[in-house]
Formats: sequence, structure tokens, C-alpha cells
Amino acid sequence: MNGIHDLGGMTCFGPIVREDDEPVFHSDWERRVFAMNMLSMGQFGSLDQARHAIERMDPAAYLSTSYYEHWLAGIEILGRDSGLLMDAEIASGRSEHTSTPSRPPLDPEFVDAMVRSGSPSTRPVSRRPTFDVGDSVRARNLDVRGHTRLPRYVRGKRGVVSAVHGTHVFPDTSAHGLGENPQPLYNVRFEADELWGDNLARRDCVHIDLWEDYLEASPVEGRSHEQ
Amino acid sequence: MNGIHDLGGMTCFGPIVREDDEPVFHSDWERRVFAMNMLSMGQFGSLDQARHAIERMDPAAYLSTSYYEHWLAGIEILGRDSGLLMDAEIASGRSEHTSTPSRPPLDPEFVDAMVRSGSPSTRPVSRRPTFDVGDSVRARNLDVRGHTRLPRYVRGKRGVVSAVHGTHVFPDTSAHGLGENPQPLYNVRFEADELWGDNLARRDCVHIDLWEDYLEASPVEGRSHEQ
Amino acid sequence: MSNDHDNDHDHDHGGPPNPYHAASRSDDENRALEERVGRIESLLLEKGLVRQDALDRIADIYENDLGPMNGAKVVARAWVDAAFKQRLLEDASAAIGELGYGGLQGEHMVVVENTPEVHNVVVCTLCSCYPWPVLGLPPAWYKSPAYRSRVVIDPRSVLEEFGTAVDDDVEVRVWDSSAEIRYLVLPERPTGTETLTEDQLAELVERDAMIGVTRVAAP
Amino acid sequence: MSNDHDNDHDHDHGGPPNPYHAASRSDDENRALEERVGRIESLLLEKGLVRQDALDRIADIYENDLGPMNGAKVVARAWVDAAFKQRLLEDASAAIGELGYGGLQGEHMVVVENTPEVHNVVVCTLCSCYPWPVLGLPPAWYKSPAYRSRVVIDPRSVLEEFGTAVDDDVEVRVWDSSAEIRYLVLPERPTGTETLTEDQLAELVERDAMIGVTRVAAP
Repeated sequence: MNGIHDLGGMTCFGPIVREDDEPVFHSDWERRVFAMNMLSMGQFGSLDQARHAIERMDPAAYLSTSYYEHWLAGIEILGRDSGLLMDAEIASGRSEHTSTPSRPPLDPEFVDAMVRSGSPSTRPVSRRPTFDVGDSVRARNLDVRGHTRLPRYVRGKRGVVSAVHGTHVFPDTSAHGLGENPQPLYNVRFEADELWGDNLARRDCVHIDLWEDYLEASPVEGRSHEQ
Repeated sequence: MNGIHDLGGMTCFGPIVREDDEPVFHSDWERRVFAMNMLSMGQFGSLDQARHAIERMDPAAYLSTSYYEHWLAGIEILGRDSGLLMDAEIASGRSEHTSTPSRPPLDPEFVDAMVRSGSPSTRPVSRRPTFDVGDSVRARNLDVRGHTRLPRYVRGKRGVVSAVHGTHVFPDTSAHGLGENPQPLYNVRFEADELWGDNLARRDCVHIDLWEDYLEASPVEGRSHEQ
Repeated sequence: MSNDHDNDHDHDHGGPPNPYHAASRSDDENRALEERVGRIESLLLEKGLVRQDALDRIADIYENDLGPMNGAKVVARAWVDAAFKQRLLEDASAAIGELGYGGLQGEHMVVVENTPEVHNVVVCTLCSCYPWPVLGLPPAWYKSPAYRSRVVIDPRSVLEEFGTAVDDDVEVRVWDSSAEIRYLVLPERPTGTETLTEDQLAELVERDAMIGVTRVAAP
Repeated sequence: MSNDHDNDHDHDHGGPPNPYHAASRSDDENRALEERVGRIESLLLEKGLVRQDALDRIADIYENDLGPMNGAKVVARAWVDAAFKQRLLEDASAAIGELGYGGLQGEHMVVVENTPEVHNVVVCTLCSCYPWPVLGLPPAWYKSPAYRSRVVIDPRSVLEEFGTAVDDDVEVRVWDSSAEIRYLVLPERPTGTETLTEDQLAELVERDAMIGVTRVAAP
């Protein structure tokens, strides 16, 4: 999905507004949204599903609401998608049907353990990476209608593998309940002039993490992909 | 400028909402905005400048307001840019300084003539086109910070010239008072799989008009641009 | 924008609301807009930048004189007059001028022909370019982010929404009006119209078919 | 969003307003949000999907226990302990674990080192990925469209806004956190800090320097 969240490379949002002595939460409702999102995610779906829920917000709303409003929208969308919440319930705040959670609610001790141990995205799968550090690659220009972590700004661009990160869950399938499809994850370095303009002359680059299915080999001479 | 107006290729706006028996104007204010924009443009700037004014709207406002609200915002922005209107005047609706229009206001007869004759963007400049129908070209990947009519979705992509349109005013300079810089304008055909995804297999294409400065030759074998 | 709208984030089901349509504005919002428009209008008039009679005139032209009935006549003529059609496809501005149409936002016309092999559809992804002399001012959907964004990447799903099925072996050509060239689609003449007059044919031709999102239906 | 904001379209001068900051919400808007949040919270509690004590616990952890003071200790240790620094650059998760930090949103850490030749800066263009165990939750600007969109295409102008000038011959490396790898910048140790203790050094290290938008200033 080529969504409004895919912001990399836009130049229309003006200066960056900072806040002195910014609190962790600006108001009590932000704190509550943060907590609910962290604890409901396991009931409603995966982190990838939660990200995709926010990506499906109305684009104008996405741009005109604050961060924890995105999370709030995400909880509502994902709760509905999961079948555990209904529109009428979200509107009223009162449970109107019984739904069976997939697991009991987390207790504080489990919360402590979850924060401490995290939830690694690596999987013990021995899939030999196709690419090695130093290899020239091209980010494929893929038409993906669902969730993807291949931003538009790198699609079709050539870069060089700078790290091999091991085998990680693939968000494009994970976000849609289509399995973890673990595969090699790479860090790829793209030069600024390749990404942003052949009229640029800057010593800058972007490093980004890309899964194997996003990449193809690219001969150094720079032949474009041909079917 | 990579702005919110550059919408081609996004897939997040949902279904297209149509209106049965849609009137030309939905309300009187739309009619008045249309008329004002048409007649003030000559005072405030060129069509390219007017387009760029709208492009500079706050992105969230751009997505959450209707078309003639864009035009209204454009009149305000361009009026201010031109020095003919001041913030305080726009807020109050009362003139607070005298400014000299560059020309007298149009009368109804001139309006009739303007609508009839139009305002061609061709210029009698004999600049020999570099490309011919059938030539393989690549839309350059240009970093343009101001107005441009080179949308992001074609940048860096290969296509074939399908028509040569003559010599036209160049919007990238015209929109910034940097001269008309007339140059050959081409229609270029891009295949769907080149633009949108190497995983696509559809007999579709996009034809788009691109100025000579947006293009470079592209050997058929598809070598990427190299500096 | 109302608070109801702002607080309603579940737009992924059934699509987003459509703030892009002024028709969906509340009375309060329209009133606020009337006032804002009134302020800028007073200012332009007081400063001598525009004249009221000229404002009225231009609105009148586009509300009453120009519209898709012009384009329909061009299409009908092309259907009945092969030589005209030839001229239309070779130099659309001149051929359209023969019928008395042309001028603002139609200075550089190109007509693209639908055939059994090719279906054409027109958009302006960057703003709202449209051939005013032959179609009038564009409908709101033509200017909406939904249409502008999607028709270039997924024209078939857009055409489907308009009820237009296109076979897999037909090529869909999307024309993105990025310059001052303006595009008009010459639809296919429907079967069963052999006995109709040029005027009767013109009555069959609707705006959306000349944008390319629909076909001309048989009578 | 207030009407004042909606009707104010002239954002090209001095930049847009910042609806992305909850701090800029009106009392009415915050009240409406409190109510909406209250409804969903009641629902989750009533349905047995979450427990109030667990909600309180997780908010408490991120409000009080985790924050940039953790990252600052990692940086200070790297400045004073060359072997630790080596381990940090080779396997950041393990080295950071030596100091007791790790876990959620820091499972796969990478530390990138600023040098006189290279300046690193971190972003998540697609959402808001950030190394929570060492920096806590991200500031609003890190999650804003302005930062996310521009730092990849024009990092030098972003750094300038943060008061960070970068010489033309220094390479700016932008790290876009598109996967579950989390990045921490190891800033350059400022000159004139040779006599400071590790704890004193840690106090110099601010959040923004570990994101890479600023440098660590000399004391």
C-alpha cells in the first residue's frame, strides 16, 4: 500500500517543531493510550498488524492528528479487525457481545518480563543469505497492496549491502496473518544522488534495512532490471 | 518540491466518491472563488505561480478541504506573495494600504476575449528537439525544491517518446519569476511494470507530458544514468 | 471540518469520508467560508484589482455556456464524418475549432481514440487540468485525491468503480495532463446507432465517456 | 482541530502549525479525546482484555524507569573503555546488555559511531521506531511528518535547524529504521573532557546527540 505514512522524501511539512522539556506524556489520555496499545496488541494482533492499522487511517486525519491519536485509531481499527470489538461498542464504551480473548489479560509481572525480554524478530531458520556485505543490489520496484516496509523512495534504486542482520520475520506477510516467512534482513546503503536527484552532489547516504524479498542483484555497471 | 499535491501512485484514499447531477458550483462561494481566481491571477502572477501557491498549502489542510478552498487559499497566498495584499487585509477584508495593480482590472469584454482566445503556452522559439518519436528516454531523477511538473512517480523511469508537442513555457522557472525558458515538450509513454512494479503483468501504460530538461537519453538496454 | 469527522478514524471500512466535496460541508462551515470569501472579494474590489461585472461574466460563462455538450458534438461529428475524425486525431485544436470551440484551457488539444484494443482515460495527478472548452469545469471526483492518486497505478480498479469492465487483452492508456496539453477521449460509437443523426448521437455522449472512465451506452 | 486552524491556510510563511503535537490541542479537544479514550479503556477492561494494574505498570515503566539516561551511560562507558566500545560497535545488543539495558524495542541494537569524517542521524520514515531501552519513548518531533519526511532527503537542513553545522567534506549517514533493528548514535567525545569521570561524562550526553541531530557539547 502506497500510504500517507510513507513520508520519506517529501519536502512540504515545513520546519521541525520542537518542545522544550517535553514530558513523556502530554496528558493523561496519552499515557492511557500508550498503555492500552502495549497490552491490547497481543490480543488483537501482531506489531506488524498494529502498524498496518495506523497506515489505514484516513490520510487527512493521519496528518492532522497527534501521535497517540494514531495509536488510539490503531487500537480501534485493530480491535474491530480482530472481531473482539464492535463499532457500536467502540461508540458507546459498553460491551454488547461476549468475545473470548485468545489469552488471559497480562498481569504486572508479565509486563515487567515482557519489557525486559522484548520480542525478538529473529527466527532460528537457516536460510542462507543470497547477498553478502559489499554486494551491489537493487531494491525491487514492488507493487504491494498491503503492508510493506519497503518505502517508495528506495524502490528501483541501487545500493550496496553494508550488513547482514540474520533471519527476521517478514512484515509483508506477518501483517496479514499470512505467516512469519522469516528471511535474511540486510542493511543497504544508498547514495543521496541515486535516491534523490542526479543533479545532487553531496556526500550523504541513507542506510536502510531491507528483507531479501525486497532485493535483487544489480551488476555494478547499473543495468536496470529486465524481466 | 515533493509536495502533497503529487498524488500519483498513492493507494490510500479509498473509493472515488461521485455525486449525481453535480452542479457546476455547489454554493455561491464556490462560484465567487472561481471568478476571483480567474481574474486576479493576471494581477498576482502566472498560472504556474498560482499552482505553486496551492502546492504550498499545509498538507493536512490540502487533504481535508475541497477544491475551491484550495483556490481560495491560493488567492490569499499569491496575493500576499505579490505584495498586493497584506495579512491584516486578508483577515479584515478592508484595504489598509494602497498598492498599484500592474494593470487595470479586466472588463467583461476582455473576459470574453480571454476565454475565447486562451493563453497558449507555446512560444515561437526554434529550439530543435533533442528527442524524436520512438526514442527511448529516461525521466531524470531531479531534486527540485520549487515548482515542478515532473511527478515523483516517473522520476528515474524509462519510457518512449510518443509525441513532440513543440516549444512550451517551462513551469519550473516560470513559477518562480525566473523566465519562461521555453523548451521542447514531449509526450512519453511509460509501461505499468516500469512505473509501478516489476511484479506486475498488465497491458497498461501512462502517457505524460514532459519537458526536455526533465529527460535524458536512455539506451534501449536500459543502462541507468551514471554521472 | 466538524469534530465528528475528526474523531471518526475508522475510515478503512467503506472508505474515507469525502471532505474534498464542498457538498459535504456543514451549514456552519459554508457560512464561515462565505465570510472568508466575502472578505477577499471586498478587498480585491476595493483595491481595483477586479471588477464586479467581470467576475459575474466569467462565472456565467462557465456555469452556463461551456460544458460537455460541446465535447459531445465533437464526438458525434467524428463518428459521422471520417475526414473530420482524421483531422481531429491529427490536430485536435484545429478540428475542434471548426465547431467553434477552443480557448482557455483548451489551447493545445489532443484527442485519443478508444478502439477494441485500447481504452484511454484522462487524469491530472498534480492538480486538476481538464479541457474546459469541450467539457466545462471538471466534476469534484476528477479533482479528488482518490481519483488522481489511483487511476495511474491501478486504472482497472478505477474503471470498475465506474462500472467499466476492460478485458485483460485491452490496453489501458492513462493520460496524465502534466503540461498545458488537454486530452479528450473519443469513445467508441455504440452498436445499433447506425440510423441516428449527428444530433441524436451527440445526446448519447456523456461527460464521463469523454474523460474515459465510462463507455458510451447504446440508446 | 479548531476552526481557527482549519481556516488558516497561509502556512507557507513560517511553516505549518503543528497538529502533530498533542500539546497544541485545545482543552475541548483534549476533553473529547479523554472521553474517547475512556470509552475504549472501559471496553477493554470490561471484556477482560487488559487489567488496570498492568496498564498502570507499563505506563509507569516508560514514564519513570527508561529514558536517555540509560543511553548516556552506554555512551560514557564507550568513551572511557576502548574494549567496551569495540564490543559495542560489534554487537551492540550484547554490550548494552552488560550495563543492564535491553528488551522491548531494543532487541536488535546497532550503534553507529560519529567521527570527524562521518555524522550519523537516525529516523523512522514509516512510523516511529526508536531504541526504547536506551532512550525511552521518542519526542514528538521525532514522530512528526516534518522530521520523518525531510531528514532522509535533506539531512543537512534538518541538522542546521538543530544548530548542527556539518562541513561539506563530512559524510552524513541517515539510518532509516525500517525493520526491528534499532539504532543509537555514539557521539564524538567533546574536547576538554579528559579529566571527567564516567558519571560526569554521562551527564553531558543528551538524547538528541544519541539520535544524531546534535553533538555533545563540551562542559
